[in-house]
Amino acid sequence: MTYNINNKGYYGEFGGAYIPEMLYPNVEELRQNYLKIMAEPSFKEEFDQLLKDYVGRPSPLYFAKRLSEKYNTKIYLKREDLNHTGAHKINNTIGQILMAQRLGKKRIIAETGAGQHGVATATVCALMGMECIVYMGEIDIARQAPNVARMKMLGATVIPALSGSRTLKDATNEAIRDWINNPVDTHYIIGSVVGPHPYPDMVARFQAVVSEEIQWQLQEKEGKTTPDYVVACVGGGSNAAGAYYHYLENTDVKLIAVEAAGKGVHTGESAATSVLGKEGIIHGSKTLLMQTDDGQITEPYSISAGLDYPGVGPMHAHLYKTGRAEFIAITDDQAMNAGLELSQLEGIIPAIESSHAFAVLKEKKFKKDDVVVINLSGRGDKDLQNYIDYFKL
Amino acid sequence: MTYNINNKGYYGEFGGAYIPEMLYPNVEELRQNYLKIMAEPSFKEEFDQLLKDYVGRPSPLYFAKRLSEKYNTKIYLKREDLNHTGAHKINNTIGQILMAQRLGKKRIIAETGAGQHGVATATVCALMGMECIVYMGEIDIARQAPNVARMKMLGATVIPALSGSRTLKDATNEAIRDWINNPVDTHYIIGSVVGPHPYPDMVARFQAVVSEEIQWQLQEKEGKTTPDYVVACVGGGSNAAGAYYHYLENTDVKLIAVEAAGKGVHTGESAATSVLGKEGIIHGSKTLLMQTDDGQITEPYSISAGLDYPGVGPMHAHLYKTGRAEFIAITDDQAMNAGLELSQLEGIIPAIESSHAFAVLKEKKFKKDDVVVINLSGRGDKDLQNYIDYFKL
Amino acid sequence: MTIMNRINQKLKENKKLLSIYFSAGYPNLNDTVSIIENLEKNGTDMIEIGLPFSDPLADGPTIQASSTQALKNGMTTDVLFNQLKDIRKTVSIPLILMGYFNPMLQYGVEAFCKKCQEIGIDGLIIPDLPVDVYNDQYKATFEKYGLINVFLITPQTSVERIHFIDSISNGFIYMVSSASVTGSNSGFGEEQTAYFKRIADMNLKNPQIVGFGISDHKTFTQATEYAKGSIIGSAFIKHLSKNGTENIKSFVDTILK
Amino acid sequence: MTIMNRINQKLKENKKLLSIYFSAGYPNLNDTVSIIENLEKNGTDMIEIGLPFSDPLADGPTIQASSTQALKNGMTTDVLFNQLKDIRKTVSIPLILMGYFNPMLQYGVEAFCKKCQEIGIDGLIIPDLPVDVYNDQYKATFEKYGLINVFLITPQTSVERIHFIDSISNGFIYMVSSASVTGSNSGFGEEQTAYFKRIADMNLKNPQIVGFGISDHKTFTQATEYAKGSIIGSAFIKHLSKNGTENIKSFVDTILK
Ligand SMILES: Cc1ncc(COP(=O)(O)O)c(C=O)c1O
Ligand SMILES: Cc1ncc(COP(=O)(O)O)c(C=O)c1O
Repeated sequence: MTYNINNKGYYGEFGGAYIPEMLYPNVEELRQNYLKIMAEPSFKEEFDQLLKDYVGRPSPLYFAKRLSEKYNTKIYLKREDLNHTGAHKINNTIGQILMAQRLGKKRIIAETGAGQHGVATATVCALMGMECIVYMGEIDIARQAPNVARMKMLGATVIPALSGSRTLKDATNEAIRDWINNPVDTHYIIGSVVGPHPYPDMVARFQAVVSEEIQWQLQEKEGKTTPDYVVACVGGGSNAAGAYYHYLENTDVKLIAVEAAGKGVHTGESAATSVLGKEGIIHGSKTLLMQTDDGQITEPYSISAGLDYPGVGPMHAHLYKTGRAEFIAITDDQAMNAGLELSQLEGIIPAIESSHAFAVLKEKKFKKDDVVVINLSGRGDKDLQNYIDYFKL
Repeated sequence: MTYNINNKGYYGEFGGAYIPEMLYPNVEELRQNYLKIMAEPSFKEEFDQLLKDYVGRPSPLYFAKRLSEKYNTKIYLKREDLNHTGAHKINNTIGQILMAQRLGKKRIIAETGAGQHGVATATVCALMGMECIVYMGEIDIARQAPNVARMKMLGATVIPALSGSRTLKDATNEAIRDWINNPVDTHYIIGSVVGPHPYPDMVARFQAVVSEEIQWQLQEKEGKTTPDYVVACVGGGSNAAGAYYHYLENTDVKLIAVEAAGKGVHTGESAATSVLGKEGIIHGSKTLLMQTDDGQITEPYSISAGLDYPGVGPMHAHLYKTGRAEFIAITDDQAMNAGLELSQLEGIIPAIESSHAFAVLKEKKFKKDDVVVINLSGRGDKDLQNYIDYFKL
Repeated sequence: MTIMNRINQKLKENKKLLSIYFSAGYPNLNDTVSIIENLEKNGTDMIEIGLPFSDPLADGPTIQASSTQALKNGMTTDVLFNQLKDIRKTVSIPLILMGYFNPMLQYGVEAFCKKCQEIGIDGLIIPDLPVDVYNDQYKATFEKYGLINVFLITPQTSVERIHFIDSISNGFIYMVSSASVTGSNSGFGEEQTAYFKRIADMNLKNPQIVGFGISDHKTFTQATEYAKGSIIGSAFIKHLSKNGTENIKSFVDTILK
Repeated sequence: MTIMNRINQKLKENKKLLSIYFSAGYPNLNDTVSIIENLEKNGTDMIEIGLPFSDPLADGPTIQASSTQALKNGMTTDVLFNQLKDIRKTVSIPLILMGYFNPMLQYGVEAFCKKCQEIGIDGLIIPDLPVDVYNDQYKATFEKYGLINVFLITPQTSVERIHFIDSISNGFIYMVSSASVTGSNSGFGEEQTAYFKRIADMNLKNPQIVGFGISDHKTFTQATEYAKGSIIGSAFIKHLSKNGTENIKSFVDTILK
């Protein structure tokens, strides 16, 4: 059993490239080149240099003393919140912009939910002097206003997605439409481990720097490279993929994937794909997704824009199906409270997405000596208004 | 000639501790202990560990390629914007909270202008489980709303300063009043190199990690530890003090201090202390300050809350008086445009404070081979609304 | 494939073919059959019946909106099959179902194909079912139920790939006029004409029918100069949204003149 | 210091002293002289005339507000000196100027002291001029112009430091009742009484006058049980803000009863 992608672009039965022919040349060009380009020394060098000097990597692995005391276990936080632009998303956009340059592309498009990926994309486009169009659901534009402002400051054009649930799913549809209309000069920077092959694998590889660092950082701190648990929230699944990556095949390391249960898994207002989803095709990939019996994709709900997605990357569908990862669903309320707790115990305000991962601490009992790494995928600056409103601060 | 503090607590003729007797025990306790405590191995270890794992240091020294091309010189950005909480301020608050713990204090107070120091203080108080009260001018509360929200999330109490110009100066007055009222269990975490001795020196030493890193980072990149120029904005002066610190006595390194000219140095709406100020006493320190002929402190103005201060730290007064540093005044408009330029050329949205430092690139011609280090003291998330309004984005 | 279905027969006719697409269940849930009948009666050669999908990412705003409305009206796979169950009593031109893969997958691909055969559907167009997946996994099933699967080519499709697609096609090739989602162009320029000619000159075994951007007599004529026929989608949906199911004749007439 | 000024003479009187503080220029710019005259006439023993400052960081809200108003009214160092130029024609009790150091520094410390002497000011209280700076840099100047500089002690001041302050003082010691900005307490508890007693028991060479938190007869009596006198500030400013310069008598009367 492997938990990595096979040479046909599948994780077990999930993955593939279910794309219209109009996208075939673009996706095929990428598929044929991405591994080759990533292996080029000049690519690696530029990527590593930018991660270090521009993004600020390595991100610390921080032992959360007060949180550990409270939950009577050893909790380490992987501080992706400290990356430039404030989330793990930039690891991927740095990689993809370099990829796009090497493929000779001139124009960049992206979808965004929480806006973090949009900001990360607008950022690398500014850095490289490339045109940038970001699609964002109308609802998300309203609830993640600071990130919309940031994209504009960075010179990007933000186009509202007005169809469907007007959230991430629909922004993705619009981005794909744009790509279909601009098949030659445009690269589509997908923001998570979703979409047609090779995107899930490519994005996972760019995010894999997270678990690569965890290995040596844990070695320094605990004298071993492996934790007992790696916990991460899952929207599309990129921060989780990055945190799991080097541990995928080592089943001593338990993986916990945290999904958004919204107002409750079975309230009809949820985004808990593993519980509610069935196998299907979304955004070019065969995976688990929330859908009607009739195969219509349903509109998800989560307080967190970045988790408000009816699908999950094919890697995660496979991790779920095989039982390699344990999936836990966390409601809005649980997440918000976990976010407040982290703020007040450790002085770190997490993105609401990341707060979902922290809520696991109340749901699952860890042993005193367990080393639990929680991926703190992003900072909460973009979510302040939501927190304030929620807690009436 | 030395540019460091002497053993009486003065930089040349500036500094000292012009404090009411009520503050004497507190300030004296600090004066007698700060160097001793900072030299303790356990203090250094904890400080360094937190800077690394919690703050995310070292902050990168990033070669800004596109900016360098545009201005035809070699520009490096010291990325204090990547620190936890988004500015250099946390270097100091980490140091001071450890100091406060060792002095047995239980309650923390602070003043804040831009809110960055307030957030940095609220953060370390959450981290250490200490009560936190932050004084902030009513005007600043309005123009730096995101930071107010962050302080609340972190469990701090934010008290508006309603007197005077209702900005940083007045918040500082209120904090000092609080300290006078709570002389035993309270430590006052001042946010810049201002206030009575030993604060300016203590804060400068905590911020000195900035220039310490620049030295070895430049060695790696340029094969020498010294730049030709170090450029930093000056409100109270702490980020500049940190960036200059290890270069103070090396006059081969030219220091540039950038002040806020507001609507123009001589418009009456400015905070350009070096041009407009005279020697006097503010917040316990003899330094340059903007005042009437009668010795009343005047109300400063800058679009940037963090530079909107009528004084300057005594180190900077001395650097000005001796000509060691060149002082340049930058207007609101120049700063805002420099902030937009950095955003769109390098994908980095700076704090409006930091934008002032970048505006120097248009004001001063550097040579092609000059190595110019600009201290990017903070990120612009807190200023998005101001940028958006200003540029009508 | 040995069985010659209605599509193959139609393609043999010595004329340029007019094929029309519409979203089933639009403007009203039960308009499907009458639209089909009307189209045939007024000279349409072939019909693509759109099975609406919540996330039609290869479609432009017009078709997307009609899909959304159709779903709101209550359209589902079952409803559509039910509406069409007696269609062959009244309609004899080729009928093609066009839809995204997920609803078919949920229905079960085999069950879906079987049902199509029962009803008398001749072919399928599934934009997001890639050629290789079809070839590896579903070809046998489609053939078992006598269904032609129609593949797309675009101006960006390589010569090798066109030959490959031609080799596995057994009806016609859906030639996308320009790489763009449906409904976003009007009128063809030199570039597109050159493309139509280039493909014509390849002498493929399957005839080509041009789709995307055909909206009137002029574009129909341009497109069919080199190709066997063309497909109109958005323009017809727009007509429906203005005129309802009345006056389909006048729409077809203006195309054919 | 050899010259015995009005403060020293007053301190010799065999009574508990009532000293009153107000901000010059408040409530109206030109109230200064009449307030002083009224205070003396009604039994005040000593007056602290506040020189308003923009940033009075050792003062509570009441005095702060009066300072701000006084500045708005146009009060400056020059204006005050001018108002006071003939004060010794009508007033004979000790007058102390109380203010922050910066305005004095701008005026020039020597010029300031000289002017005080000319007018007949007896002493200065400068909360933010620290003892050692005074001692090192300004003592000679103050003495040259016959001015007594009054230092503060608080409950937190160490025994050694109290002795040091006593040694360099030559009038009285301003004993801050509790470590707090002016006007924030009312009524003294055990802790403060113990502190008053502790200081009294030190038998310092300079008498002590208690300030901060004296607002009425009760606190005046409590404070002067062990001390030579006490200073009222905020309570008197509040009285002024309510009653203007009328009825100063009734205020003083309620304190002394
Ligand atoms: C901070 C943060 N965490 C997590 C996510 C979810 O994405 P993914 O599951 O790809 O990590 C997002 C998406 O925007 C995000 O901003
Ligand atoms: C980002 C940033 N830079 C600079 C300053 C000015 O302070 P200082 O002069 O002490 O560095 C502030 C103050 O809030 C700030 O937030």
